[in-house]
Amino acid sequence: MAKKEYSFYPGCSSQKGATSSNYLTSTQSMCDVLDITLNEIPDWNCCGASIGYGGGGELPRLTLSARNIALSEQHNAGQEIVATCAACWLATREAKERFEHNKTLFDGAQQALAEGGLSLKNQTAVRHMVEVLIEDIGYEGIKSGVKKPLEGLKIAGYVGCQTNRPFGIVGESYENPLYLDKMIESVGADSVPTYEKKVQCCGGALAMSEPEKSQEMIKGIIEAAYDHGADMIATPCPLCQANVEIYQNDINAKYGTKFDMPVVYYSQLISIAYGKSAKESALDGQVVPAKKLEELANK
Amino acid sequence: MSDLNTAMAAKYRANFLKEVEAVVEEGETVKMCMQCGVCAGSCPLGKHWAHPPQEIFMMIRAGKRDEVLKSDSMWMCTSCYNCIVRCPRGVQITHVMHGLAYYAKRLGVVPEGQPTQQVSQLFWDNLMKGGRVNELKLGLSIYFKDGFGDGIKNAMANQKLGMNMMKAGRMSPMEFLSGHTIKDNAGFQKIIKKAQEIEDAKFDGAAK
Amino acid sequence: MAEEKKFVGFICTGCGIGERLDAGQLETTAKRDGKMQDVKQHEMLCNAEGVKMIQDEIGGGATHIMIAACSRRAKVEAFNFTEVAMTRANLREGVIWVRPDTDENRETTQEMADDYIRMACAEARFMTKPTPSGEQELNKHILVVGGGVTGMTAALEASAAGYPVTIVEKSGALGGNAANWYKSIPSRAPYAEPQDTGIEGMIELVNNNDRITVHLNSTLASTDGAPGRFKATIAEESGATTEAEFGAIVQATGYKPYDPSELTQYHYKDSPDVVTNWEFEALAKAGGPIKRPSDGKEVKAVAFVQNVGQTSKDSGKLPYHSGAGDLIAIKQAMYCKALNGADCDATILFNNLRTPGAAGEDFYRSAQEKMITFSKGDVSEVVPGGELEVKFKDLILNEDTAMKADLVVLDVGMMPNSGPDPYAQLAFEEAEEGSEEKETLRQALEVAPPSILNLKYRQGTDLPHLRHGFNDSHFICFPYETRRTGIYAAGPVRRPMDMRQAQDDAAGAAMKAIQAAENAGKGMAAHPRAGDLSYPSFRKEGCTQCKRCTVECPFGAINEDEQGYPVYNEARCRRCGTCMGACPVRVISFENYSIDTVGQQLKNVDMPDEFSEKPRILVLACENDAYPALDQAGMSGIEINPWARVIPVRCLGSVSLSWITDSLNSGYDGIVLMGCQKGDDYQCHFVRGSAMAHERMSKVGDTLQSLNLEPERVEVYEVAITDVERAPKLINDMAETVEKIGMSPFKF
Amino acid sequence: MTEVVATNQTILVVGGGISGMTAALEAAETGKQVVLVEKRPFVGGRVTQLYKYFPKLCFPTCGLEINQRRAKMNPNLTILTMAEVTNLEGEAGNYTATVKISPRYVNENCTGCGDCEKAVEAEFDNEFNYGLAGLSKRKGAYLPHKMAHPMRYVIDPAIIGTADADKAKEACKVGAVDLDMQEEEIKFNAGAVIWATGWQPYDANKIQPYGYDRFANVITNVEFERMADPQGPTAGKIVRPSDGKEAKNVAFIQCAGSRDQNHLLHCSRICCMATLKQTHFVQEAYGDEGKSTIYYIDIRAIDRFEEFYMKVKENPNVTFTKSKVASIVENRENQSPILHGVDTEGYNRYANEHDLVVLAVGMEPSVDKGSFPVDIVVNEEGFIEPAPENGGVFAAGCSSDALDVNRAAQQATGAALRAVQVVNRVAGMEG
Repeated sequence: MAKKEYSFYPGCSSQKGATSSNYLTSTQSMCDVLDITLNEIPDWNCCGASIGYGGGGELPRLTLSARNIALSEQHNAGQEIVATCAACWLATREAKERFEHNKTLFDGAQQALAEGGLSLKNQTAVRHMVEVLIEDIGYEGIKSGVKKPLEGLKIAGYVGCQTNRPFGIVGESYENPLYLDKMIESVGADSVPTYEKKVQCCGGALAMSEPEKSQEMIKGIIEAAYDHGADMIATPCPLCQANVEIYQNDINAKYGTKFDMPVVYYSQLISIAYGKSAKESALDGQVVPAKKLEELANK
Repeated sequence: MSDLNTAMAAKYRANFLKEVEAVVEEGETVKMCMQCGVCAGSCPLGKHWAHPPQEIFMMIRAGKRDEVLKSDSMWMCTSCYNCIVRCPRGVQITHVMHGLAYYAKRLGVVPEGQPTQQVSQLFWDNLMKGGRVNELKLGLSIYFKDGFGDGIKNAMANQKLGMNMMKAGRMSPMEFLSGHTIKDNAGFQKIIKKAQEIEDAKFDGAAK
Repeated sequence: MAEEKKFVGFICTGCGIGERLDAGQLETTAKRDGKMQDVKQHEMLCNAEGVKMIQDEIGGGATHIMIAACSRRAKVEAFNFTEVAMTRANLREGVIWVRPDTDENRETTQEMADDYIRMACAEARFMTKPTPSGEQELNKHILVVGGGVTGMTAALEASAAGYPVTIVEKSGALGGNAANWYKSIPSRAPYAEPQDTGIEGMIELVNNNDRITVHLNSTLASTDGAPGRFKATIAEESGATTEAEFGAIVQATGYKPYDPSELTQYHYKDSPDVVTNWEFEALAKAGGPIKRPSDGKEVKAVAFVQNVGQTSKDSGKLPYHSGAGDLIAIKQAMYCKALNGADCDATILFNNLRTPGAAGEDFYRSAQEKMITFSKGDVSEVVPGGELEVKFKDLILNEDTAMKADLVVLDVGMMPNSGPDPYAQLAFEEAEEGSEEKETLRQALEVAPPSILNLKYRQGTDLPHLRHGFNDSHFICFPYETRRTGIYAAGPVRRPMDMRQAQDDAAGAAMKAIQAAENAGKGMAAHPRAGDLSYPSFRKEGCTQCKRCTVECPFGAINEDEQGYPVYNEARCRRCGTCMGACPVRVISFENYSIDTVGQQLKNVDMPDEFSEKPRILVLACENDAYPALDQAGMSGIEINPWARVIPVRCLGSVSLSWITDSLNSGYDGIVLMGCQKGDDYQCHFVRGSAMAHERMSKVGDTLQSLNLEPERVEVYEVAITDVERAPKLINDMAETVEKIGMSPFKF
Repeated sequence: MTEVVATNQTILVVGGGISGMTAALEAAETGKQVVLVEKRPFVGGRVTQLYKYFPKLCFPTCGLEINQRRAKMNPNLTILTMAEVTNLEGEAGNYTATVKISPRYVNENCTGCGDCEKAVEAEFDNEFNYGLAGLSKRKGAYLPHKMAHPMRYVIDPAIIGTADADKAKEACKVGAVDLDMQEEEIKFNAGAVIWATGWQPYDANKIQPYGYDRFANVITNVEFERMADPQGPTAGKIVRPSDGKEAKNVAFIQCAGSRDQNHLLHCSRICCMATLKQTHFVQEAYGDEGKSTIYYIDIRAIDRFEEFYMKVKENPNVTFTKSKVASIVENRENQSPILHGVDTEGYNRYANEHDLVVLAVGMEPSVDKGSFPVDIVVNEEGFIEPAPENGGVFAAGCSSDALDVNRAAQQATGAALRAVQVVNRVAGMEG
């Protein structure tokens, strides 16, 4: 497989010791096998995520992304920006497109960047890691590296919102995307293509400000996975992963449920299937341990 | 900020739609709404909105400025983008909701203690310190947003969660001390300051 | 002395006919009973060889041919011999496909087939090949009544096809309503802005067109004749008259706006600042900015109140909608923005916003782009004053509210400029002298509009109304299926419509007018029996001047002379045969469809005696719906009782009572009549044929009583073309009835 | 080889649906030579697949019978079925059309007797029934429907080369089955062209929130029309495709694909009326137990149709909800669709379970912008504009706009005149 290089935007939550540090670890482990080099954008900053709007307003928020794109264009010239986090991807791509269509905003951002000695060309594609896997590697490509097929595992693919909307993956529908199911099948596991909560919102950033409302939705997401007999949930989004995984105790306490549903990243599935260890695949980063996956990794 | 509110209200008088078009993010798409209601039906938190997006758009047309801006409805937006992709008229609903929320904040008319508004502001302030979010500090600041007493209560209630996260290596006490920041924080601050100035000028200009 | 007749029969043995039936016997029957001079068999009559065989016989002098093969609806192209009189015996769909292929049924199936041979032969013997009457020559001149957009378009379109046109316009100028408009709804992409009406250009084109003659200030004092020879007297206001002949007529007399004065909640009469949408055009056309009538103040806020006096069952309101009202409001709201500045508020208070199609939806979006406000609201009152207040219920916000406006525009509907309904005139004439009904009708006629066409027709002066005064066709598939042949309504007199639709409609009506003129010149019938050369004639010596035929003709084809004898106008006739069915003394007939062509068929059916246990059931089936349904039943292998004998008729309206009494007298055990749906949503292309058959058959009771026969022996049904299972069942039900009540005692 | 006699005074009509038939017949009955080219094996188009028309609730086959009789009797009209115009060259008054005719494998000897159908074994989904095709099969030798014109069987190309094809040939006593028939290409002249290629139902799979591709009990309005037809796949029974149980509580979703920038930008005009009509089917089937709920944005009944709308509104078994349904989920217990949305009149959220959902899918013009044989002005929505630049090509019916049958026939009659104008000019020049 030809070597591929991308300008990598890991985002705040993927940093060491942050809530999705396991995403970063497993991504690196996965890319290692796929011969993908991720060149981190030097000195990248936060994208503002989906909650920053209330503090920053339009231009300051978009300027955050403008700075990242400018830095990428300066240091990783010619490389497409790839993000693993849905919000990072969304914010950056949205900023790029807004600048394309709105000259006032573009000029404003440019003016602001100049203060920090930066300049925006805005000519860099902004992609999600999932797009890289599907479009640049392909399902067959993913499959070809599998050493330990995840046989016997039934995994509900939970796509969530922002990996899926408003941009989504080319050729997939907003309501019933199938790419995650196909990826799950590519690594030898069983998918749940009829999983009806696959694009249900988990509450996103409102998990912090409106926990009751958010947890009610999370409950539905987990319940449906149980209904379909899933062993675990897999997702491409750090916020989805965290929200669906870490509040299970709270939900159990409130609703009397007995949830113990592991929630993992697709990158962890691929990493394990590629023969990487549980640690390399950051399974130690699970709050709800993914025991079946660990067993498989240790085989 | 209430000066701005008075000024804007005076300038646009009854025509709230024009005001929205002028100052709210993606506000120019509001006029295209045809009241089909698909946004309201698509919202995962829809039942918690006193006025769902479709109704807000009608209220904007009907000039119900105060009712809209002082409502906590748009703060219910989870940014799931369901409404945007389903809207048959290209109304940028998610962004308009963010825009209205931000505008209400700017005007200083957000209902007191609106939790999402608070979190939103804390998040922004947090990231503004060092260019990246410090999750631990953010989390703590959210626990303590309603005062010290509530903060302790929240922290205790979430102790187990925090412990779990630390055990999993996904929350680090180190963050409290050092934490992730960007190197060129000075340059970053200058950039955002400038962007903020331009943003402010937009509102000032619109109010004139 | 007519030319010598030669009768030749052809029997096809293909498609299983040969296997299921004894073709030799059929041949014998055709010769012996059917009196065919020659009969030929062929194993596939519809193929090139079979057709050639028939052609050779025709070449050899055959004048009347009987083809016994498949249904008359099948292989029409192959068996298309216009130079002879032709009948078809339906042995395939009508016999072998509806009977089980078993030994015990062989005899009755053969009997059925033999009967159909006898029937077709009898029909042929009493038929002559239709020839054009030569009543009228080709007259390509088209008369267009009305010089508005529709009339001018019809004239221009017809003239572009090479046809001379005369426009008769009542007012002193061409242009109609639209001449008073500022602009019109866009008719071309991107459907974003009001466009020039183009009226002036059209007027110029009309005036400069050598083929178009215009009579202004003129009306039709009288219109006589028929397609191909309409004679019109054009009367000018001055008193001068012109006589001219025309091939066909387009009536494009347009509409008038509804008057909202009686709807007091809008205070239309109380405030000069409450105007109708049509009046608003004049305010805009006066040149911007738009000023309000009361004080000349430039308007800054305009409310458009939609659907005023429309879609309501309340008396005094219109039960329909004008369709274009919301597009007009959008157009006019755009005037406000364009003439009075973007700051001029324009609010459209609608209920269901009717902006259909690509053009409509584009125009709606364009209005939104221009910040025109749309509120789904139900207006309860317009309060007049220096600043008007429009009170309404906001249906989205679910609250009673109000808005201020400088000017309120009421969307009022279109009412057709049609003439009086001819059937109201006829009903008045028919009503009993001194009756309450007569008085009501008299009062209605008094307030009826003046005649437009002044047709010298026995059946009234104008085009019949469909609903609410509109001169529309009743048929969805056939929008120009007029009830006055050669006269086509176009534009808003036909149905409420906007300008683009009216122009399309004008072209369609012009097409039909041209076609009517061309075919009248050839003596051919118009739709739905297009191309039919037969026409009705009557024996004067037998006529009792009862006027049934002239009254009942659905197409106004028959006038009366001074003595009350019918005067046929063939080119107006649609060849339905309703007059034939109406005639109590059986003097009316067509060359190829007459009392005899059917009467002899039913007489030539072999009638087994009372004790044979072989009843006979006569089925008279409408050829457009019931007969195809029976054909399809055959294709589906649905069984039909072996005692049934089916005769297709042009329309149940053409069924003569004599056929029924003759049948009963000659021993038929049951009679089933199948016609189209009647009533408001009638499906009969000859308007009341089915309804009349029901009425006439209600009188059969007397005959039955006098014969001492049970009333259930005669049934009349409405049958649709989709009744593939029901139609056979109705026949089979009659067979059961007969079994129950026993055989007719009138067998000889 | 198919022979077509045509000159510059001939009118070519492309598409044999109600609009093309109307235009062709009106021109032919005015004495013009007309060649009609139809892609399917029969004429009549989509109206042959409709059960009833609004607002009269009469049967489309009734008018079809008349039009077919007109066609059979008129010597001026030549009909080519299974034929497509692949190229058109020239200008008004002088076009050369290239037409590709696909093999039917049945020649004009066919008597419609059906022996071939009986002999053949292979079965296929019956495309005549749209997405309900699987509920009713047709044979490899088939008559598309009982009133098909021409009344000639068709042999499915899929059985060519199989034993079934030979069986069909053997069964035919009149030598109508010709397995060696080849695709042919013919060229002929025409003075004017009427483009009447009609419309297709918008692909409901693309309206993802409604799950047409995922839920058995979500069907389209054209499918519902087939379902109501006694000749259709369920013999006229209104049932749920998932389990064949009675569908008494039916939801109709308006603007399914129409008035939507993600799908069709335009209003398809007919769908409101079609739904109002279809509520009658529910009522006819189940009386007062039959409930219809119409989810709409605006009801566009328009002009005289308003009366029809008013009448339906008075029916207590029909509910109108002003709402674009947000999404459908399936009740996993019973496969019933559950509709989620908000009634915008006063804002009431609902989650309504129905037995069956009918998507009132819109009309997509079947005008292929990309491969149109001559220069033509097509608007954003894909309809042919009434533009002088189109020369001697005139759109009829739904090629020109989303139209109901009545307006399509009306518009097609006008289009016929415009074509007549061109050929009359040619005639004037030549004679």
